[in-house]
Amino acid sequence: MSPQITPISDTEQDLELAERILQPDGTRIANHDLDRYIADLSAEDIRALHRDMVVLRRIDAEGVALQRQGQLGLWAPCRGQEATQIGTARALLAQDFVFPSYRETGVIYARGAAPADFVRMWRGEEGAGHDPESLRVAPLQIIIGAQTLHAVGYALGIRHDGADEVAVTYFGDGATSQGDVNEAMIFASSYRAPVVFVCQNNHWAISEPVSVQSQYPIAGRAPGFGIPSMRVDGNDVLACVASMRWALEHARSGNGPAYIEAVTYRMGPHTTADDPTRYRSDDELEKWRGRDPIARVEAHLRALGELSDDQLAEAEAAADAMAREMRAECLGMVTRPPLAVFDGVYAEPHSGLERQRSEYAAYLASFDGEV
Amino acid sequence: MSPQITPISDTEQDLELAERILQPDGTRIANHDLDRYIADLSAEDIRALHRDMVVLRRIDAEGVALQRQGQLGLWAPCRGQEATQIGTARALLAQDFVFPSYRETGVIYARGAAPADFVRMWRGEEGAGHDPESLRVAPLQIIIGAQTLHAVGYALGIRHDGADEVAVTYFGDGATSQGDVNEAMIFASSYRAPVVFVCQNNHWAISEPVSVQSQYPIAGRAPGFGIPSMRVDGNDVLACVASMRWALEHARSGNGPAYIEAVTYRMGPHTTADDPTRYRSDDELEKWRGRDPIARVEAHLRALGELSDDQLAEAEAAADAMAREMRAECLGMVTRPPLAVFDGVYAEPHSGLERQRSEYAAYLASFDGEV
Amino acid sequence: MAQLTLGKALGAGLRQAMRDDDKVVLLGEDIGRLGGVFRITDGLLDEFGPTRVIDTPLAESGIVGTAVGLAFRGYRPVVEIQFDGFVYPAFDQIVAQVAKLHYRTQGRVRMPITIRIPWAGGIGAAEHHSESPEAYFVHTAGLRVIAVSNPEDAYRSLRQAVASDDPVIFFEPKRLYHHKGEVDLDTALADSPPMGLARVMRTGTDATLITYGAMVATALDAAEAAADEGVSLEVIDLRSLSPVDYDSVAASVRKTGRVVVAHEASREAGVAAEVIASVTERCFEYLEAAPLRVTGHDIPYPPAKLEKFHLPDLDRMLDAVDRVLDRPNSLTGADA
Amino acid sequence: MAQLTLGKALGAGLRQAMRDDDKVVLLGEDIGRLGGVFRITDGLLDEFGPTRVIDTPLAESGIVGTAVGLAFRGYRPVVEIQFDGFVYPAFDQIVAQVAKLHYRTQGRVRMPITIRIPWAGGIGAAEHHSESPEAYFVHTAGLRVIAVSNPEDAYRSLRQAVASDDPVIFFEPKRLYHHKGEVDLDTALADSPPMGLARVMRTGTDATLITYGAMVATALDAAEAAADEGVSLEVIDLRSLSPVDYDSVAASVRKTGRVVVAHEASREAGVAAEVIASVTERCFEYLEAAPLRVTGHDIPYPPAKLEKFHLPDLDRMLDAVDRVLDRPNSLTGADA
Ligand SMILES: Cc1ncc(C[n+]2csc(CCOP(=O)(O)OP(=O)(O)O)c2C)c(N)n1
Ligand SMILES: Cc1ncc(C[n+]2csc(CCOP(=O)(O)OP(=O)(O)O)c2C)c(N)n1
Ligand SMILES: [Mg+2]
Ligand SMILES: [Mg+2]
Repeated sequence: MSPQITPISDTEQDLELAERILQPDGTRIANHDLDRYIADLSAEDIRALHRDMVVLRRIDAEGVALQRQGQLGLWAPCRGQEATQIGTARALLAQDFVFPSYRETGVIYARGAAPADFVRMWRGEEGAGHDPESLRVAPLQIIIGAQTLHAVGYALGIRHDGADEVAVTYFGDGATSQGDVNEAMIFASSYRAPVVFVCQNNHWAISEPVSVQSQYPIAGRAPGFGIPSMRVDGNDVLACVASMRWALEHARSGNGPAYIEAVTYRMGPHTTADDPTRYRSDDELEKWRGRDPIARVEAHLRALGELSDDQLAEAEAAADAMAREMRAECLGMVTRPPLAVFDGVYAEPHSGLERQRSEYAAYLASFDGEV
Repeated sequence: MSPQITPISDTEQDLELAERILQPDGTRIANHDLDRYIADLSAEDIRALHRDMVVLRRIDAEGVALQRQGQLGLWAPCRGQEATQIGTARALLAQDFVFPSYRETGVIYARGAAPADFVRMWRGEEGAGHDPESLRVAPLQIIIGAQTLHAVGYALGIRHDGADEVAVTYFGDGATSQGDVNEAMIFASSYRAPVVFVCQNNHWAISEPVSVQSQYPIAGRAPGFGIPSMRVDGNDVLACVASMRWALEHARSGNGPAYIEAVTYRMGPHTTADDPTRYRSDDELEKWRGRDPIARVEAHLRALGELSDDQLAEAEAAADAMAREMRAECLGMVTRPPLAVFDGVYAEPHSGLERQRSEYAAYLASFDGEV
Repeated sequence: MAQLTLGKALGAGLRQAMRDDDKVVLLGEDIGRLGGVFRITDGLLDEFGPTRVIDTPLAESGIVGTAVGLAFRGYRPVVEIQFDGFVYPAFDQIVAQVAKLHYRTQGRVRMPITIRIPWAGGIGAAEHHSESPEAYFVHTAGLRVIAVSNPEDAYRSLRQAVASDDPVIFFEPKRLYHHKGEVDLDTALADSPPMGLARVMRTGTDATLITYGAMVATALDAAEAAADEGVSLEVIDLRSLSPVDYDSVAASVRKTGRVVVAHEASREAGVAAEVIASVTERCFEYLEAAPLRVTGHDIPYPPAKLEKFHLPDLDRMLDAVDRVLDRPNSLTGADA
Repeated sequence: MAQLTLGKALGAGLRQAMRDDDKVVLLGEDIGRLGGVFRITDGLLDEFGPTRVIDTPLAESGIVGTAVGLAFRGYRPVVEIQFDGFVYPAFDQIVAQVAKLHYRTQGRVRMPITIRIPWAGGIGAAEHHSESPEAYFVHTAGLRVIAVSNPEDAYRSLRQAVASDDPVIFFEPKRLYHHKGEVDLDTALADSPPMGLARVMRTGTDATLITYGAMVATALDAAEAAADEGVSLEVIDLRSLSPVDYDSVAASVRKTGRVVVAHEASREAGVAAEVIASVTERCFEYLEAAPLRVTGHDIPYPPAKLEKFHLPDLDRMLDAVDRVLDRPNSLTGADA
């Protein structure tokens, strides 16, 4: 008979069950499993992580603002998830390849996205905001969970190529209910594919609390599939770096997949189209405000005397500069001409579509005299 | 970090990890968890189980024979899985409802299928071989795993109705890889639905050994979803009865789903269209012949002095009678008339299909003069 | 009579259906507390409680598959798929189970499942939020397919869909959710015209413009514009895509002799192809010109900034009308 | 030239494709040791090993989804779906990912995936083993769809499909797997006619009979029978369903003025509707009668004992030919 399984009863317990290195007030505690993974991190490294998070929060705020001003069709804020995204993504090596969902602004930022990359898709200009090959990040994925299988297939290719790479996939707590995400674990396990699953449990799937998907720790599912997993405090950037390094090391050394559940919180609405006041309480939000991931690492650095006012100001300035560029790029975007709708459907000519294209060209041309 | 997970290394270990009450030689051993679930079973009850298995094996052999003789289009033999099917199905109450896959001949037999019910579908006469409502068994399901979700939905209905019933679903080891089967666990857990999952791990999915699907015990997956599970020796009919009673009790008492992995073996081909010599060894087959589920309970009863030659002969006679009836029903089946292809597509009239039906009727009528 | 938006009319239809029959249960993502991302189920959780308005885990195959199980138990599930582009994970359950179980069991097991799909484009949405997958379901035997274009139809035909013993795929044009119209809330279902009849929205004599969903409004605008040029268009709202009410359609075509079929969905093997093939079969001798299609291109739905070059609009409809009437048009390269 | 069955020709095509390009990998259920339930991949595991001939876990979405990932990495995956009826669990990955990723990335990410589907009925199989889902894929922009009818085409077009940088849904009529024919194994792909052209299988003057897959043989038999009655049929094998080679089709229709389109798939919004709508658009003034369809009924595929009343056969084709030629037929209620 399987051992007793106990559901998660409340948020406090929820977080107790997660690995941690920094307490919410910024004090560092010993973590037997994780410490060795960040033994090499200097204060400067931690400051860089902090700076990334500050910049990311600003990018996110700018995305929201641009949407409110009608410049973007939609934006999916990642406020509150900065430690998870920056921590895990900064642990990657350049050659690793990422399959994200739609909320991973911090991940594409860490992979080197240009300011325009953040807005191109949300503005409705193109299907993908960034160049997948140069960032080594697949396009943002909207179909919940679909990308997890892509990561596994990519990882299978890595294994066949004998390459020193890892495929990484990000997905939400809601996504864990999709068949695809479960099949991804099964295929990854069966193939011992070098892939790391990163579940961002931000407690909500639009209006559904995570308890609709699972009343048990999500990380607890992976071991049943033969995949070692870790449940980590997703608002602790050091724990995120460390656990991701553990997972990457595991996958890179030929041991097959690893799984991380980062326990964090979506501070904003699901997207700019959402009104979270309809379904969640101020209390809950307030509680999580007290666990802010940026404040935590800031307090840590401050306590170490490793974050001066000047350094903080520099980070803010970098954030402002990024936001300015993002805005300028966004406002300067030129929509492609009408016939561009036909571009890129096929790699090779398709007679049916060619005909439609020329008919539509003739149709457009018929207005030329008129206007 | 999750605890170490160890893969199953070989068949011996595979079986060691399963709950057992009868040893392969028929001796009964104490089982702390299970004994109480069969404390009430008399020798007569066990003899009835044995008889069921004997009859089932004969039904199965007759199915194969009828197919070989061109009377059936296909047959999916369950030889070797008699203890699993009879043991679990005999533990059900009349009001429970079963969602089987295609190999559950023993389950529909135990639910009271008439001789014709076994062949009607495989002969290609109708889409379903039996009446779902009177047997309280859904039609055999060919789409791998699809029925598991139906069971969960049904169980949700049971819960809403406040009924004292359990929904039960059967599926194979291969099926555990399907998204649907995993979603079924998730929905069942989320709704605390009174449903029992019975995975018949018969070691093969057509030509793929179970290790392609999982190198770890399949029952080990359920707890991650919050579902207690048991891995049972599927060739031990007493253990099957007992574990199923445990699972049903769990579900019936409002504790939500339970999961059983019955470790058994498909002694025959996947279907009559399959040639297993292409992919599996005589050695393996031989090993499993030594674990025959009928021989095991027979040895047990014999040792107790509870199975006389007469009783055995009576069981064989019942089996022969069943096979004769099955054959007679099969050979006597009358195919429905051509226009029956249009029957039952919709519950209410559909103008498009009505038109096609009358056009086809006119077409058929146009031959009337000719022949 | 009440003035309701299409969205509110749908909500009212669901409420009435749930009051009429306590076997009606709703399943979907975010349909409870939130009332659905389009607020169609707003207030229903409060009225009917969480056993009848069920927030599901995030898995469409799971939603439809459990609906099948509920139908086995005598329930009448109404599923909300959050957006058109998210129905595909449920495709197997819809095509292989929902559509076939009644046939598989020779009518012993009924599948009175309604699958509501907020549908189609024109709202500047992100990828996968503007799909027009109706042809997939029209091609699937065993399903009925409804597409609504106005609040009145929405209210009535949703109730009819829920009451139907057959599975119904129910398409709701999301760009019209906020459009208002008169809704008769009082007529009993039994006294309403049956689900599945097309409707002549405007009579005309020169050509028949056939469409459904949000394109009906565009077609009516086109007819208005055409009238200014002295062209009289008859506009038909199909309302039911399976079955199609070919009696009404054919009657119109016999009168006008010219046909244009419009939809947002892409063209190859789309619903317009079906309508044209069937109309040609039935009315060939009445046709004075080749029936034409005005559809989305055979491309994936484009990014929002380009969608207006994909969606049929008034001008594209009028150009097709000009072509079917042999007036100067884009292909003759004429008038400009 | 070699005499090969259609099944063997497909196997030879895969072997050649794998030799030509070591990025070609095969994925599917039972394709390794067993060589697939139809033995199409027989021997390939031995020649290419388990990293290129991959037995997958039993999950079609997983198979296609991992193929997408392999394509991201520069591989050229060839997926075997075990039977037509098992492609639906992969529908989302095919429609929302395989078909759209190239467009989504403006051509930066290629999806050179071939999805092989043993296809259609007539073999007395159990439910879900005789489906004709081609219209779903034809309607899906971003995919190419091929349907083969003979060993020669099978060998050549499978290699072309694998070599194509676009995703191809590749339909193999399973009832012809054991049919033999001449196969040219030597002509280089570069020297072969491009994938996507239709083929006139028999020339004729009275009517054009258009079909594909296993129905091609039936159509040729029908043409033979018609010839005995003095009716001259032109038979066209479409071979490619997306795109359809309308130049060839239209040329024939302009000559005969009469069209019958046949397929096993059900009728509503099927491929025949598409062909008829397009042909009517292009050749209206040449048409002397309404183009007709001979198809499976709009029913789920029936139980094996009844399938002969569902599948178009020679007689049903001839009846449609009689109708299109205005000869006595089942609807006129004539000759008998
Ligand atoms: C297949 C599919 N179904 C539904 C949706 C609609 N949808 C978009 S995001 C979302 C919630 C996702 O929650 P989660 O996985 O926790 O990710 P989060 O948004 O919290 O980052 C839903 C239901 C979708 N995009 N795809
Ligand atoms: C969705 C789907 N994919 C593939 C198949 C083909 N198929 C039929 S049985 C089978 C193997 C099933 O193995 P398992 O689940 O272990 O059940 P068993 O046959 O051993 O009882 C496969 C691949 C199918 N029926 N449905
Ligand atoms: Mg979430
Ligand atoms: Mg098995």
